[in-house]
Amino acid sequence: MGVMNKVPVYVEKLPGGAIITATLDDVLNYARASSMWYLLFGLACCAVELMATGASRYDFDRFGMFFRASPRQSDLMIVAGTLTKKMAPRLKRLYDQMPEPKYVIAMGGCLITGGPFHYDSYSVEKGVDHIIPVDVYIPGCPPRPESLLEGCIKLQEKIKTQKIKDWA
Amino acid sequence: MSPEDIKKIVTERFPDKLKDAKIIGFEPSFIVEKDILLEFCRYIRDSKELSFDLLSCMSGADYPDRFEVIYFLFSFTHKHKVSFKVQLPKENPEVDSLTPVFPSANWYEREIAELFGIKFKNHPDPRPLLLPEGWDEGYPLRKDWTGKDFKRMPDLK
Amino acid sequence: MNQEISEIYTEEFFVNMGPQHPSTHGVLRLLLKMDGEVVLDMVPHVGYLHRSMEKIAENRTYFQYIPYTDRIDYSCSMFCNQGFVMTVEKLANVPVPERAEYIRVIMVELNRIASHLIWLGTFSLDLGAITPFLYCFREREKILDLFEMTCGQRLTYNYMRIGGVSRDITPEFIPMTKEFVKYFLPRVDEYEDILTDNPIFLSRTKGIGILDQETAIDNGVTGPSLRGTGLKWDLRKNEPYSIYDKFDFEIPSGKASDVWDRYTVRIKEMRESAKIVLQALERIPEGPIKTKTAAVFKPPEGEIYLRIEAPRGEMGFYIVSDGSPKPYRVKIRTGSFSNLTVLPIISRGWKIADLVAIFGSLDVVLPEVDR
Amino acid sequence: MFELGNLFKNIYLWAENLFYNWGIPQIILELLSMVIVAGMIIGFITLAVLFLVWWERKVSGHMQSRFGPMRTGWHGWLQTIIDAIKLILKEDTTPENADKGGFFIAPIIVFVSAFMAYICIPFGKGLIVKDLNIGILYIMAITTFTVIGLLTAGWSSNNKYSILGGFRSAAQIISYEVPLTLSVLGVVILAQSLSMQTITNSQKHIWEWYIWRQPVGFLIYLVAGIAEINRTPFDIPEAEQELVAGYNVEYSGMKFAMFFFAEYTNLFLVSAIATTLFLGGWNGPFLPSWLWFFIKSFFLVFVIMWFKWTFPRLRVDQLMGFAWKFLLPLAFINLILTGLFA
Repeated sequence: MGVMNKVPVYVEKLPGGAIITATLDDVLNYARASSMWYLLFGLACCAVELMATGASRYDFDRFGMFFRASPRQSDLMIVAGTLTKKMAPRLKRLYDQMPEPKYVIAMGGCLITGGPFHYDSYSVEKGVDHIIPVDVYIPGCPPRPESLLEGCIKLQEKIKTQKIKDWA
Repeated sequence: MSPEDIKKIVTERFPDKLKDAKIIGFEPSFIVEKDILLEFCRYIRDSKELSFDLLSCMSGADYPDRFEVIYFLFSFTHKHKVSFKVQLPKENPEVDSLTPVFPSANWYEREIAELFGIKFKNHPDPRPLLLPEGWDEGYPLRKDWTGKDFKRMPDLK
Repeated sequence: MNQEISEIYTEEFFVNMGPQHPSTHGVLRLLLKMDGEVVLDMVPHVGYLHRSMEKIAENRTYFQYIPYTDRIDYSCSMFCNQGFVMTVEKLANVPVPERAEYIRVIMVELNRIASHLIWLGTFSLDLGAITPFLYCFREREKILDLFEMTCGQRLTYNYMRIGGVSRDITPEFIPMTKEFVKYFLPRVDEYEDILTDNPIFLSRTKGIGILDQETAIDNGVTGPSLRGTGLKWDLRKNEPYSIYDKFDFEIPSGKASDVWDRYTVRIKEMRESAKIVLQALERIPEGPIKTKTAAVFKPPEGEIYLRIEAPRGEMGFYIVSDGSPKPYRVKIRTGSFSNLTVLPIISRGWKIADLVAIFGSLDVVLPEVDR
Repeated sequence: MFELGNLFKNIYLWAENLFYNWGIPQIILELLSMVIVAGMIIGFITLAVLFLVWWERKVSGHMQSRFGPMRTGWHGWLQTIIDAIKLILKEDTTPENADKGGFFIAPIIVFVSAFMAYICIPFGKGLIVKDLNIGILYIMAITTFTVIGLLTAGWSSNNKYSILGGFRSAAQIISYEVPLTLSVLGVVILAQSLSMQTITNSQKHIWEWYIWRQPVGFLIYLVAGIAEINRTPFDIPEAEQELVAGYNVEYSGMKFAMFFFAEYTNLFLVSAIATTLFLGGWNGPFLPSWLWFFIKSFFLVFVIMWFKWTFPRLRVDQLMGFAWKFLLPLAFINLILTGLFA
């Protein structure tokens, strides 16, 4: 696919090509941002808030987000809860199983620094970014559903800045 | 049956093997010598007037001079309770497994064995329970334990 | 012909269910030995959420540890709060004002309803019915509104204090709670309409996963799963703590000790909890909400073990105090820990779909198991 | 009345005339029209599926006191198109230990078998691609190909969950095929034809609909049809809580989209056949025939969705027991009674 990936770069050099790539950027980014299927990855307390966000009052489905149980079919991994050292290799594996493009939201204090379990804990991984790259951090213990939605909107904004020519 | 009655029955059966302890909320409490632990448990389970059938909880504790394993038992038949502990030396702590007598001791013993390093003899399934696979940093619930990225919370004055 | 048939043989195979699987309610890993669809044997692997709660307790003051108890079981935080502060109060002989006790009972019983609603939702999801899950969460949000009004949090409340509660209920709380109960009881009927009389639901739950009383007691099963076997054992009634002896309520119990009985027991418990909340709202007295405790709180030396009736079985705290501001040792006994040990015994020989139903009916929450 | 059938017929006649005048052989016109019709069918199915997925999400949302997609266009009507674009752009992964050939071909088999059945569906007066005289038999035969695709998918993924899902779906579809066919036979006896167009023509008025003479047959068809397309309460091959995602657990991107697509194509197919056989097909007063057809089919689709969001899921052995112990004898009794009194 090496040649295919270079195509946008060449197209942009044509007269008027920038308009084509920019329009494509917009359409593709809009599609990616509006259809984030998240992997069900509840670990601890935040998982209940994640469930609540998917349920009636907050309703993830409004944003076109619904959960898939299989990592192969999901675009977004909302890691919700405390990551322990025992769980970390499994998290890495699931992340590797997800097809590109993939995004990660770290939900809750435990995934940012270890949160309340930073000190005195022998089994908690102090931050999920030791294991996988993270796009959006949502602080809180646990974050309210509103914060989670805000985090998803932030991620959508981030996705919308992607450029097709950067694929190469 | 009141705590005093239980205490009387048990002390009559096992004279000078039991010492008094004090655990609020689960009276009577004893310190049982570890070599009669299995016999003691079989007795209080099978005896008609005691018939303790529920091992409610088991805990370990690390003291400067000894380890303790604490048992909390309850009887659904007579609605009375008892708690007792065994004291183990710091070096090579070892005690009989209660799993053959009370099946619910299984996981508690696995947990205590893993976190305190107390060995349970004749345990049917002595695998680790909670810690990650390949854990080699010792027994984390011991008071003197310290690990690689283990940080104590600084005291705020 | 016979030759050919004898060449056909089946083979057992192993399936690794979890730690990330939609029906393990978190991070349980079950290693299943299967013959086709039938579960021959299984080994549960836990510890994927082991957060060293007990080690942390040894380096926190009693006040500092209350927020941690929230996270022992996030779906019934109030109970963990209550269990811990009651144990410390008894150890240090701190009296609790009556109003605080009433507030605690109201909060705890509302939390029991919320916790059972999470259970009902996920359980119906396990059986493939998706809509009841959303209905349950709709009602749960209303309870969370009440909590949020009182303590400012939706999930981890950190509400109870040694000697009382952190803040008084607002004036709107009582009418709003009454309104909620009035709204909620017909909703329970609605759940029953959609599940209880549904022939598919019946065929998935009746006679499945029978847990006889002896096995249950041997393995330390408590809570609704034990009551499902027909034993009317509830600490609120049999060993009344707090002020439960002042209320009039029933202990529901089952007969056949199958998945269905564990389901009905919890449905009835929600109604009973609503009843307790109403009674407590009627009788709540005026007065202080907290006994003043020393700024550096030091309970006397001693050991204590106290149990309360949480939605998933008995929750007990064993605290050793050496007279310093920090506990020497804290051991937390939780219902799920023992309830999970019984899963391999009662799910042997059932199909994988039944395993999911049985596991759902035991209502195991993994942070309680791993702590 | 605006009848699409007449329009297409006139276009075809005009083209025939044109080709004749230009002296182009007839065969080219035949080929060309085949390609165009196939394209139209694909286009129609795509539109229908895009609509159905969106509709399913809206229906489920409103049943569960929420909204469903809201952000993409008016009430999220663009949502499925957006999903499709995203799925096309996803990385297409193949597990390392998978059977590469089978893994590649399985979604194609499933998709094509679902699509081919549409040839014999009368969408309106004169709106049928090919009115085979064994139409219903052809549909029954071609839809069964799905099971080969699902089994291939389950096997070639080299995943235990997917193989369990594949076997479940094979067992389920083969079992329910029998009562399904038997329930269809009742209608065939009454209409004395296997052709879909003839069956439709024999139910001109509402009192002639076969649902009144074959109520049991209709119910058997609906239940078995829901089982055929793996929807709740019979969705055990992809039971999320047991098998994660069943046979398609390892599929991503476009291949997964094809399974998804085939599922909804089949959903509409089952409703369309039920409409033709039992609800009078495109017959109806005042409105154009194709509109009547869609109104009836989409109503049935709605009923099937309603089932999905209401019922729990059956267990695999209960499902089999239901097919063999209850539906099959009932279908036989129904068939015998129909034969006696027809």
